[in-house]
Amino acid sequence: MTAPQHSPHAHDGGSVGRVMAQVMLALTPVTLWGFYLFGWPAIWMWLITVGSAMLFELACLRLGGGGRATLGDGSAALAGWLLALTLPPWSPWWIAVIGSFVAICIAKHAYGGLGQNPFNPAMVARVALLISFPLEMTQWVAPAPMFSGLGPDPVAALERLLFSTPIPDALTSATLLGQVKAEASRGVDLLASLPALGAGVSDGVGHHAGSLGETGSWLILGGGLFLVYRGVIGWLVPVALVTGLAVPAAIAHAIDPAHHLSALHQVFAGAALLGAVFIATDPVSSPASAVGKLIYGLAIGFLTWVIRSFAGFPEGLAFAVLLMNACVPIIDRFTRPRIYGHGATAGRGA
Amino acid sequence: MLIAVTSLTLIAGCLGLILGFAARRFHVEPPETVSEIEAMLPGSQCGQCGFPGCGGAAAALAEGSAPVTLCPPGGPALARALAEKLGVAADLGAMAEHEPTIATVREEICIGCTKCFKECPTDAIQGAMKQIHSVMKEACTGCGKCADICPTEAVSLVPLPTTLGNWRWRAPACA
Amino acid sequence: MGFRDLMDEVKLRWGVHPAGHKALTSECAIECMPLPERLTLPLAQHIGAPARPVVTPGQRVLRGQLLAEAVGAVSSPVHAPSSGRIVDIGDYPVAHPSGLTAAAIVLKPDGLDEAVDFADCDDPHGLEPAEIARRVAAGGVVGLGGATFPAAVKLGLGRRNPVQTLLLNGGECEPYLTCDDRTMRERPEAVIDGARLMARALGAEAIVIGIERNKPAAMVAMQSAAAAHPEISVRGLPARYPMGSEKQLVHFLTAVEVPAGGLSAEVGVVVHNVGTAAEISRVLRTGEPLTHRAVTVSGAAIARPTNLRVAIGTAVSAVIAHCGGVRRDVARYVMGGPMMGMLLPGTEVPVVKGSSGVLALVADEAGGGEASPCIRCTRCAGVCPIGLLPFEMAARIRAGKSEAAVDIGLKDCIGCGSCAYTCPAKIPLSHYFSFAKGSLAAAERARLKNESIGKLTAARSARLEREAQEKAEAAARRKAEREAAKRDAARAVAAEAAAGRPQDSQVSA
Amino acid sequence: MSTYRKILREGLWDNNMIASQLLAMCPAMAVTATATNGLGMGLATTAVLVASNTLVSSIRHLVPSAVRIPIFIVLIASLVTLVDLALNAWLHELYKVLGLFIALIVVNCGILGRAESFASRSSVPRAALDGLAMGLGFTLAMVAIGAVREVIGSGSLFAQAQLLLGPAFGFLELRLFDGGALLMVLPPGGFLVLGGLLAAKRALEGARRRRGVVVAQSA
Amino acid sequence: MIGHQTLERLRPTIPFQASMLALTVMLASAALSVADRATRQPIADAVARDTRASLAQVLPPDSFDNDPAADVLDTSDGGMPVTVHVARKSGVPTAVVLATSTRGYAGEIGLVVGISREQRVLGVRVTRHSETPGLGDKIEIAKSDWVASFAGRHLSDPETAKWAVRKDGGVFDQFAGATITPRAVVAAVKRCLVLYRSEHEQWFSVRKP
Repeated sequence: MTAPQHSPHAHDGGSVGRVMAQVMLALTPVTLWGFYLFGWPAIWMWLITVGSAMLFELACLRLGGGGRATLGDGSAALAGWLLALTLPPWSPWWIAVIGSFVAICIAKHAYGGLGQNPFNPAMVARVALLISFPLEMTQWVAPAPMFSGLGPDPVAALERLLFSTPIPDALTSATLLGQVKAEASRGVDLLASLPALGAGVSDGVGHHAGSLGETGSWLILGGGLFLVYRGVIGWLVPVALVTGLAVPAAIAHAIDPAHHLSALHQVFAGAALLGAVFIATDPVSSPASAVGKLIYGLAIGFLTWVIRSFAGFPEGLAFAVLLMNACVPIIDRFTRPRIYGHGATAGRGA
Repeated sequence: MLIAVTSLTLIAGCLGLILGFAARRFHVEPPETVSEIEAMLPGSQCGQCGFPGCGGAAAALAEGSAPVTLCPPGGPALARALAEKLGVAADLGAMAEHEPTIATVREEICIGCTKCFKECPTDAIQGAMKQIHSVMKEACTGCGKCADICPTEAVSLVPLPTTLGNWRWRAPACA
Repeated sequence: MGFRDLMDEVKLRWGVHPAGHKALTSECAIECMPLPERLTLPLAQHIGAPARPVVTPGQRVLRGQLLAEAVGAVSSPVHAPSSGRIVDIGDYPVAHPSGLTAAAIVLKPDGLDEAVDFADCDDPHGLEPAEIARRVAAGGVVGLGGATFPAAVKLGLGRRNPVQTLLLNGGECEPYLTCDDRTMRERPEAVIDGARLMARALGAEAIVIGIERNKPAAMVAMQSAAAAHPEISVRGLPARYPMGSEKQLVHFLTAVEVPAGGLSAEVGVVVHNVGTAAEISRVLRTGEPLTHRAVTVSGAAIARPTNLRVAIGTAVSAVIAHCGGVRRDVARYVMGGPMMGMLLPGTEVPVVKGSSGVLALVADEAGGGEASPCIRCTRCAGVCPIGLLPFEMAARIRAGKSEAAVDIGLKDCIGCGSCAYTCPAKIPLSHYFSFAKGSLAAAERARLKNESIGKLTAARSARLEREAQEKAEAAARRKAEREAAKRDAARAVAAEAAAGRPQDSQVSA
Repeated sequence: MSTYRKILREGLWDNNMIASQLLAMCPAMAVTATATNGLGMGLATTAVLVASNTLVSSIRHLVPSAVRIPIFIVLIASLVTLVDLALNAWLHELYKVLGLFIALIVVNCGILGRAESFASRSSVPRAALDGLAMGLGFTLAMVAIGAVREVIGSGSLFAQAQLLLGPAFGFLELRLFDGGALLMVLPPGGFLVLGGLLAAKRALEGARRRRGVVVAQSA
Repeated sequence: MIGHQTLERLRPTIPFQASMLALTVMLASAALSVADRATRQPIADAVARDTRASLAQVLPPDSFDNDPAADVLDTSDGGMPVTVHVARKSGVPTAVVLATSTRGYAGEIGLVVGISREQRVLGVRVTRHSETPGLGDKIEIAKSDWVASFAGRHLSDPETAKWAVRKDGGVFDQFAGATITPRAVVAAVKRCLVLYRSEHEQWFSVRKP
């Protein structure tokens, strides 16, 4: 006789694949916007990243005995997709492939595969790339929208990716955060430098340099609302993260506007929103309880602000996420939900 | 140079005195674990572990030469307790393979010789001379001494029967 | 969704909204099912010690006759649902996922349905509380919601703890099931009457009847039946699973939590099912014991889903056959509701006192499927009515650390299955918990056995010692006797010698 | 197996200071950005280890247990300082590369560990051999980690070998490609490679065990 | 030597323990003292050889006949200590080498800057740094000949405003991806030239044997 099935004899019909598919659906608008904004090299880069992520997943599953086929649930494709969105849009092919390797083979499968990774794979990959290849990872390109003729055609774009052709000076640009950091290190304060840079960043439309998926702020927010509505993610982490970033930024800006960006710039520039909606909400590497999520989100936001403001790197989200990933077990330990019938409010005294 | 050497030597001498006193003051005898372990074992001296009695098993456990899963009557619960006591990891995988067994007497063969119940370490077999013997389920450890000594092979070990009372869910298929 | 539902949604942070499937049977009045060919009456249809048979095979019994008596404090008797002959007393398959058999009395009805004389009672409200409990116990009433705890034992709780409130559970939050709904709609007076009798037995001043708001007709019926009794209030419950779980119901209706490991009576509340209340009313007024119960027969595979009043002991196959049989491939037969009910090993098992439903589910309804790794989405933690972290407990159990799962609340788990229902990775969380609870119980049994073996061994060595000592003493005694005898003999010889016969003595020397 | 062979085997493989005991992580992470540095550090440590083991073993009957640890530490610290001074005076070029790390040898728990757990209970030749084996095992692991980090991190192998081993060994230096993943020469790279090393050792031992099982079964 | 049995008896006594520790420390410190004496001179020689070698990199070999490594005076520039080595030929100062340091991207960068009497840069070398490998470490002559671009420069060549990296409107290259390191080096060299212009009279007036 086969083992008897345990109750419940009903299921709400959800599946991991469906969760992943909904996240992908939410990512689609901002990704398409990125494709439009940065043209064919960005499309090729995205394809290479996602494709290599899936290949590495397949390889790791095979290596691990191939018993559990988590390839079909889309988790690897999603990790690759998220990684692609945080890369400079015209990154060469090997950046994409090494990034996928780190994300899937090291950050995910070395820890035991889906659900076992303490750190967000896309962020591990991004940080590993940033530290390893600082040059390539800070090669930003000015928006060269599709059909505008500014960017290369599909074939030229592929060649560019495969042969790592340097980006022509005319097309290079800097992100707002990078520029601010550079100017500050020269001693030029924000009051002098910002007016020339800040335009177009804080409106959230995203017509400025940045990684593939971080610029279209409103589209990210729209995707986030969709996910919250569908119950795929909670609202707590994104809101806490933005709060944790915006509040210290606003205070610092009020005290010293010459050296601290405003809250609006902090939130809309860089990867803050992308991270708040799609990265920090990764269930595997975030805390379980509501209080834990609140602490987690606030701390990521605050650490992001600290790193952006006082550390050597212009953008700190990835580091902040990894730091807090490391804290998740301890957060979980101290924020367990109260069990019914235990503790002070149980019994007659309630 | 002389000053450096002398002062260092003096400091070292003082520290040596302090350490010497401390070593004497805080001296701790190594804990006596064997008797404590023996107290945890069933004490039926059934010999299923391969040691001469529970005392031998306790000594082997204390010096780490025997696995904590050595005692079939104690089962996984005892193995876990022993592992905790000895501060080692309990590999209960081997334990699970050992199905609990119980002695049964085939009444048509039993000649009522009383050898088995004289041998039984837990007095689990009841009966008297020239009478059919029966086994008390609650007391039988499945040690098999009775089966070994039975002249007619009327006593044998069978797996403990599953009833609604002791049936339990198996582990789900691994996901 | 009304305003109060909306408020409840915000207030309650647990539970799931499984598809109800109640429309299949909610408009089907409870119809009486004819007697089957055979009735199989297990001796353990309740929590506690199995009943002891008082009849013998071949004996003819009448409807309502006691077949097996209660044994001990927590137990319940079994009565004959109809007149007929006892065919056998032995082991038969019962409704249990293991597929194991259990002791049962098999009765072949003779179709005459002759009854014993029942001691009916016109004014049960005039009875002493203890007498009410006694008659409920004698009637073999157990919790009909599925828990099957002997009802009288629960009525006796009022003697140990002051009970202020009797909660009547009309939640019926399990999908498919509508027998409580129908009972409330068809026999509201019986429910109210039974509730008042129970309150009297308990010494409770207030009766609160909680009904999920997806049963408006039952609500109306109960409200009108309760109108004459100011101590009874009928309250709407949000339709959410597991609202009908005792702890959740108590907390929602009284804002008091039942302490962990404790009984609700400790906080002055006792909970009974509405079906139990209706049966208690009947048992007390007519004197007839519990021999029939309302069962919802449903599921997409059932040709004609309905509610039936079934003689206890009727085979599930007979029940399904009465409902037109199955019309689609059945993935699982389930007794009870789909969330907590038992998978049936086959349909040749009897309906028992706790069987609130018989479901024949097709694959689409039953869920299941290959489990994939946990992604820590924490939905299970979100729906857990107890506030546990099911994913973490399951992870610990999977790693072979059931004790570590106890540290984070395994023993508080009520097994409602909400976590497994909602898990997108389809991890059999409830199964993990049952497995762990089972192995912990087995370990506990082993520990107890180990202890008793220690005692037995000590007793044996004491006995052996004693025997050895006795033997030694006996030997010593014998030796002493022998020596004494020898001495006596020597003395006799000496005396003889002294008495003169020197020549003899010289010879012998 | 003779005890001497066993000591060698323990030090080089079975009980390798880095790959089995996970001791001496500080130098293992800090110095192994290049294979040359790993080799230099490994050799310096080996020298100290042999000397300290020999010394500790030869005075083992004189040392009361209450003060043994301070005595061992004093001995080790003195030896390290001697090595430090000697390198500075007579191998100055190498000292410029390794100087910062020589002092670290004092706190290399592996050395105190061997003194405490082996040398203080063994005869002088056995202790000296143990020091040599442990030191060489350590050197091997350091060179392995350094080589991997160097190749991936800076595209070279045994860069500046002539500083350590003299101009005759300049041929060791390889340039494979330009650039490289910086992460690997930074501390995280050390951990990654260490993880890889541990995994590789386990995999190798597992494979050997399986092979052994197969052999035993077929025998 | 004392016998084995005596040793066994003595070992657990506290005075013996204390004196063993003291004896060890005494022997060790004595050994170290001796070693220190023995190596002091070789170490000093080696250090001087190092200094000479680094000075030689920024001084034309025929421009001096003294030992600039020994012809030293210490000064400071805006808080940064500067060591001045004077090169002389037949007693006449021909050039100086300023050994100083500046704050780079990741810690101190040590520099030697040779300056001729014409206030031109003779050469610049980085003596120590901890800049990011692959990016900031191009200031090493072994990695890039970037520092050679200072040779022959003068405070007015380029003009003061152009003493900066290209990104800041100057004439010196920055490295792709790293601006802070070259910026710091350029500024430090410029500071050395300014310091030389204002102070060299005073340095040369100090007569050294």
